[in-house]
Amino acid sequence: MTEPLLHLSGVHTHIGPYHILHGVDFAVPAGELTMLLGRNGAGKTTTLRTIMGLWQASSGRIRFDGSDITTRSTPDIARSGIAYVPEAMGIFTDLTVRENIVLAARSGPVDRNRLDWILGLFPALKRFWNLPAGNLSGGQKQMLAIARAIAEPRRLLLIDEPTKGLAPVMVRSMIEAFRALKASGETILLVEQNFYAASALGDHVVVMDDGRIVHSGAMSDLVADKTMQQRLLGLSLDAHQ
Amino acid sequence: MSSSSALPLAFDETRRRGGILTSLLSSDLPRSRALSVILFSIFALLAATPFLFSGSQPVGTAAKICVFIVLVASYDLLLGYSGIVSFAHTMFFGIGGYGIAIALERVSPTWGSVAIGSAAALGLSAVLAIAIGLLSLRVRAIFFSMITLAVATAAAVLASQLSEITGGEDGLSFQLPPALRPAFRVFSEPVFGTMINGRLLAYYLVFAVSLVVFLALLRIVNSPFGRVLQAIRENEFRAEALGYRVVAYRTAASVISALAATIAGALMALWLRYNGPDTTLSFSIMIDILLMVVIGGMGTMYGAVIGAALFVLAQSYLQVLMGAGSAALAGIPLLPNLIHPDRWLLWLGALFIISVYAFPGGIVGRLRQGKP
Amino acid sequence: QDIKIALIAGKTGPLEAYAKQTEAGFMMGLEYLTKGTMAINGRKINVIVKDDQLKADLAKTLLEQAYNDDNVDLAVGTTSSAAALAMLPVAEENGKVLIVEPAVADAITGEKWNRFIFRTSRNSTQDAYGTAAAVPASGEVSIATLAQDYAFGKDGVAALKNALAEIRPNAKVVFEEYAPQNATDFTASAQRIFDALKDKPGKKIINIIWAGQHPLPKIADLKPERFGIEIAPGGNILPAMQIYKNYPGMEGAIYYYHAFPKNPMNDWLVAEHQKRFNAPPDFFTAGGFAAASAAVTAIQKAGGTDTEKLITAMEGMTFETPKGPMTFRKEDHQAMQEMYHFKVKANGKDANDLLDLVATIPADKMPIPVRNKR
Amino acid sequence: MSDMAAPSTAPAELPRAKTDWLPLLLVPALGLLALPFVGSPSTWVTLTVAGLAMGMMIFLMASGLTLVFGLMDIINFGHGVFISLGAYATLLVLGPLAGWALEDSIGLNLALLGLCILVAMGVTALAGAVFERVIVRPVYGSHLKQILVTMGGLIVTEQLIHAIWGASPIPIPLPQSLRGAFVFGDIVMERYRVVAVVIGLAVFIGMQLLLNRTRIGLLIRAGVENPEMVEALGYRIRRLFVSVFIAGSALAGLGGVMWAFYRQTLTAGMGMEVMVLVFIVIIIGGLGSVGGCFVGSILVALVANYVGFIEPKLALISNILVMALVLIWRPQGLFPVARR
Amino acid sequence: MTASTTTTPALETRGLTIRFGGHVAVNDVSCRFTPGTLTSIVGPNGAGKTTYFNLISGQLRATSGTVIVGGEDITGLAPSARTKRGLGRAFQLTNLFPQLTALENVRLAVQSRADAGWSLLKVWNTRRDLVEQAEAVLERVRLADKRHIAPKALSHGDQRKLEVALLIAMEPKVFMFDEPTAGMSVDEVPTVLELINDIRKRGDATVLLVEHKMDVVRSLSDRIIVLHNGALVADGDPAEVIASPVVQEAYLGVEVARD
Ligand SMILES: Nc1ncnc2c1ncn2[C@@H]1O[C@H](COP(=O)(O)OP(=O)(O)OP(=O)(O)O)[C@@H](O)[C@H]1O
Ligand SMILES: Nc1ncnc2c1ncn2[C@@H]1O[C@H](COP(=O)(O)OP(=O)(O)OP(=O)(O)O)[C@@H](O)[C@H]1O
Ligand SMILES: [Mg+2]
Ligand SMILES: [Mg+2]
Repeated sequence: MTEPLLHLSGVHTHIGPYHILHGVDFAVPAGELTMLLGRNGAGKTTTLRTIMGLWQASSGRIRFDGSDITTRSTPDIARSGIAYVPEAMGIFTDLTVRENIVLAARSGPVDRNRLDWILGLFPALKRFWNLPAGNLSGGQKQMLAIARAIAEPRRLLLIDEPTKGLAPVMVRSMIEAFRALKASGETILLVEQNFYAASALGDHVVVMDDGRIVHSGAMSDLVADKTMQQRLLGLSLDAHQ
Repeated sequence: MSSSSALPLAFDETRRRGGILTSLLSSDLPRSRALSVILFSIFALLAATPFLFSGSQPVGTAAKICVFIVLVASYDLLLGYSGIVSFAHTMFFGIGGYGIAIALERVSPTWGSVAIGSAAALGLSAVLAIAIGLLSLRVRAIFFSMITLAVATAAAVLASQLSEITGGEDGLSFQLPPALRPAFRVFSEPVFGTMINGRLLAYYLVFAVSLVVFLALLRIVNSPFGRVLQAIRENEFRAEALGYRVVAYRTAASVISALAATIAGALMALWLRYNGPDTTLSFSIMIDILLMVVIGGMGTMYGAVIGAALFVLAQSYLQVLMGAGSAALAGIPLLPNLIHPDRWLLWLGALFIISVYAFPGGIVGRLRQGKP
Repeated sequence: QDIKIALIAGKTGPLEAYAKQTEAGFMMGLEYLTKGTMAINGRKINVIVKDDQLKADLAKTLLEQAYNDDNVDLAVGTTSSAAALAMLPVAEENGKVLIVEPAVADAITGEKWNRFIFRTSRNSTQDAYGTAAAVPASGEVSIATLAQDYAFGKDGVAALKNALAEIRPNAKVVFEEYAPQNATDFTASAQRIFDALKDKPGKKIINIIWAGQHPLPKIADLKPERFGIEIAPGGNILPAMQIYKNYPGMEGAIYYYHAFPKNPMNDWLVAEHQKRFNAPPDFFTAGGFAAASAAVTAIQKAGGTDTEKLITAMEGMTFETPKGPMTFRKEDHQAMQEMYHFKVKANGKDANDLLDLVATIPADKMPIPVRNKR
Repeated sequence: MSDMAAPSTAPAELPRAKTDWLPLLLVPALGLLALPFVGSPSTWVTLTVAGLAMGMMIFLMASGLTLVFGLMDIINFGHGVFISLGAYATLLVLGPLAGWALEDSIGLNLALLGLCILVAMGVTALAGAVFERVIVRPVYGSHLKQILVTMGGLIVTEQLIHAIWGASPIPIPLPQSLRGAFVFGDIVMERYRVVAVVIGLAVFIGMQLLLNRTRIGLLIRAGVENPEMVEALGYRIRRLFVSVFIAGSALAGLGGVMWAFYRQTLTAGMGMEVMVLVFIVIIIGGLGSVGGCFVGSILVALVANYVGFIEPKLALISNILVMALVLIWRPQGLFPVARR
Repeated sequence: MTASTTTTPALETRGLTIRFGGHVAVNDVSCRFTPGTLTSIVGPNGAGKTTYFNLISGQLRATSGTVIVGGEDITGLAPSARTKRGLGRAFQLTNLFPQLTALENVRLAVQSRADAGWSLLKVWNTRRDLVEQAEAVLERVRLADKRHIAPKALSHGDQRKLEVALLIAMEPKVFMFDEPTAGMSVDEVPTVLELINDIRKRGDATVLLVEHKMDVVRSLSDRIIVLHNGALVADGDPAEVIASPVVQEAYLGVEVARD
């Protein structure tokens, strides 16, 4: 078996005096889409931030692509091929849509075809190309955050709740986008509350609760098992769309 | 909360109404044993300075501490509680000083003039604070700061230009009402080895007024009004949406703060029997105030007490201390030069830097840390 | 018992250099006058130096301390006029002598004066008379003044006008230009002055009355000679006067310049200062020296440090200083003294060789009015 | 931004923001307005040229702060002391090469000036690096602490200047061929001011190119708003901030040299004296805008000259007046870049 | 009383329009909202829903048109004044006092409603009633155990709940919810929906709800209006509106009737 692209083992994270993550272990296999699910406050965002080095793991290991990134600095982690869409989107409100994307393309001008593809997914961005991003609507900001993460090909995408605030039609195109990205060989770790989107996309699923991993396995198993959904997520898939 | 929080906020609904001390302190107790001890010592020392120490320097220093406690606390109301960075605070301090100085020098050295001078100064301060507030509290914070800086500069220029009234660069020396003059004796014999004279009365006047104003400010920041100010500082947009008229609240805060600063200025002038641009209007005093607020702990009120006491002491005795140190180290190369009294500014500058590092949440924040 | 003297000066802050000179001059003065013993009539002199940081309130507090806590017999100070003015009432309250040096404000020996105050430094009016005396005594002279726009500048111009009326009736101030206190660009001021002066008959002079960064080169670079206009800069400390070097021939009046007075005291001061500090003594060195001389002479004459005896001794007392004898005038205790009319040298042999003496202006040629309400 | 073409299908509806010419027109408009009040055309030309040049000098001193305060949002009160430090650094050159200043050779004189500038920029860059590391770094993001800490740094550095070079003012010679003025009829133009114009323009153009042709300007603005996100995009924002701070300090040093030769006297407080003016210029220009700072400097200097000539009483507050008027017209300054 | 409340709408907008340069974000929207009803506002991203709210609650000034609350024209008023007249608003992008505790966040809302902000000489904790009301609200959104935590240390979902709590604490006449459940986990959503349902059932309050979860919209709404490119394009009974082509195509992205 080949080594997973990303591997967390026994990761603990403290924020100030609070102990948030209590030994998180899971793997993200290369080329596939892994969903990270869990209730509010379970520690999903903290996990992603710890991977990005925005919070330091107090113990445990994080391996990416064969090397240990636990103690690396955030820019180095990003340069090793990880893109991140934070929960709060991290839009630069002062900068225009274009400037936001320019910054995301670290290695020079964005490939013309890729840009057209992205703007095809999110036409609103094209429309407001020279508008300060702070003036975008909530959903448009979310689109921009995603667009930024995929402006250049990356090895791994960490995405925190991309569908919140998106109209159903946009959720659909987002799902299409992730499918396309996966097809082009990118690996995705996705945090999602929208179980419909999650079940439509995920190959693997990891469920967190209270800073620990409480389940991990194939998505299809979870989709099939209603009682497990009830136990892990507090609601069954049917009740929601 | 997390240790990074630089602004320890005192929300603790378990605090009930309690004894007289609690109500005097507006139920905003020090909440740390060390802090309580320090505050009480400062209070006790200030209350007894004339009887504890001989000579004019300790009393002078104590009076200056009292005045600066009021001045710094009033600035903390603006900065720490309302998040307004104003550089015009010394202007109000100056107005208070000039109110007293002009009334006593140009009218007559009587209590009537003290009353007229203070009333006129308070009135002028209130009007100016409202004008500045309404005109400019709507603009962005940084611009507000720059506008106040400009206004303060203009005030200093005005004080210098109107030399007929203000004494210009030279300032005004004046006489106090007879009861406050050194020659005035309450008893012919010393009490506890200290002569009860007009100077002493003047000190206790400064002390008492400072105490009252400080307690009033403490009450205000712990009132529902004070809570709104903190909310506005945190998120002005949200406060407005909750139904609080941000500009009105901010203007009110500026006015209260300006009035307190004016009182401080009046006290300063009364104590010094002198007022001039360097004493109350200069930008370096503004910087001192900032430092005292930050060292003491922003948004805590008690920080003002500690910051003012510490800084005024340092300012008064740093040179003396350095003189002693440099004499003691005579013979060693270089070192005595560095702590030569004439280099005291160097160490003051270093003190600025070090204290901001050592007490990121102010001394009060540091003391309260272990004890939630 | 020691004789205790407090020396208060603005030792830190923008005028640090001035205060250093005063202190050095004062100490050298004591040394010279006591022949190195630092004692008078067997009583040791103990000098307590205090730094008022140019702050009036601090100066006041320090003087209170000096009189009360340190029990000094008399005090000398201070650098800033504002601070000196604030000190005056303290001397009166404590009933002790204060020798003012080097503050220049007229009010010190004018309306704010009290009988405990003596001043060795020159006052603004003396400066003005000096300047006036440096103006040619005959022929028509048109003067434009350039001064800072605050009390010091305005008083300076007013004093100059009085002095001219008094001793140089042939000269008229035809234009007064006031620039902001911290102005750096003088193009506009210069243009206004040129416009005002250029069509005037006779000799045309720009008189600069300025504290701090001197506008002289800025005006000179705009070539006033195009219109036959001359510049008369005031006297200043040596480092400030070094820029004069580029404009030889300018004339003006000065309070002290090391090469001018010819007397043993000054010879010793110049030689000794050169030896110790590798530079000639300056403006305030001479002032400090003079203050020391006043104190020593007074104590000797009064036979002790009793305040009333000191005052009696000092009123009308003449004492030697590096710039010749000075006399404390009875009425207002101002030391009457010489001034010097100078011309900027063309080729000085070193950085501090700047001025040629045109004439010594004796004290009695300057009828300084008495302004105190005695 | 040459970095990226617009998407192939032109973005609909919303056109590109137009270049804003209005503030630029302000300068000639002001000049024309002043002409009738000044009266004599030759005086007017003298005042205008002198004002433009003074504006350049102010710009040189302010340009570094535009980066540090305007773009990076660090209130550096210590900027003034870098100006002083740059000025004093000329002594390092003028000491050994004093002769070059007295020589009446344009080449040698300019070489001396150039050398002074190089050395001063080096010294202040170094000082800036130390300042950033020791003083400013721990207080990124907190304006108040920045004010205090940089004030402390200012006092310490000023004292060190006193300790090293002494407290007395130090006269320095303006190189021979830069002295005096060109005279055309009744119009005079100081030579040194011409040099200032040339250097000011060069720095202005250089900065414009650097900030607009690279993504540095964008990165700084983004980094101030959300440093975490910029790092998550893979940029070492810390390193960039340090470099910008150093560049800002070096520019202050350059401004200091120019200012020193203008004043011909060095005092430790000389930088602090112009700080209020510099802050005003940056506010007028709009935070973070090099162009705004440039126009603002010229405006302030011109107004000072015209007002100083027409009604000197008002000269005292002319800067504040200009600032007030500009802010009433454009509350964000002339060309705001950062919208804080 | 009841008769008059049914005839005067709680909130009405007439020809409400705002332009940003060439872009019309809200285009001539006229609409009345009667007390006791819950109206959902749906539309694609960027349709102008949030902007519409901003115009009503005063964060933005309309280019033209009027806003009328309880018969009074409030178009010129500041946000705080509108709040005092009974408009309450929860924000789409969480907007709280990040360093004050959750309880203090809510207490400030309660205090505003009680008009107690201008008392300068009382100590805040002498108003026990305000604190107790605030605690009750926290209880209702299931945040009582986190009352001493400041929003900046709360997870995203909890912040959303606090945002809702603030609105409830203000007890306005008109409630405006802007995607209250976005980012909330599946098991938390029902709590919030229940809260909204309670408000609606009370009968005197008017609720405006922006929500992208169609099941929520369907189950709660008395009426749906649709915004598209800033204009009001459909208005009516939930089932009908959802079935309309414009919603199906532009919003849900379902392709209708190809042939
Ligand atoms: N800055 C912080 N300081 C202290 N505690 C924090 C901080 N940020 C988050 N926490 C706490 O850490 C826990 C996990 O938070 P996290 O944001 O990772 O949850 P989450 O799974 O992403 O939840 P959600 O679905 O609501 O976004 C929560 O209990 C939260 O209160
Ligand atoms: N200040 C502004 N300048 C220019 N355009 C703006 C401005 N503010 C908003 N817009 C535009 O107006 C439109 C309406 O935005 P709004 O936030 O109301 O959308 P929304 O319906 O709430 O969308 P979402 O569901 O994504 O939250 C958007 O296209 C937005 O880009
Ligand atoms: Mg999260
Ligand atoms: Mg919206």
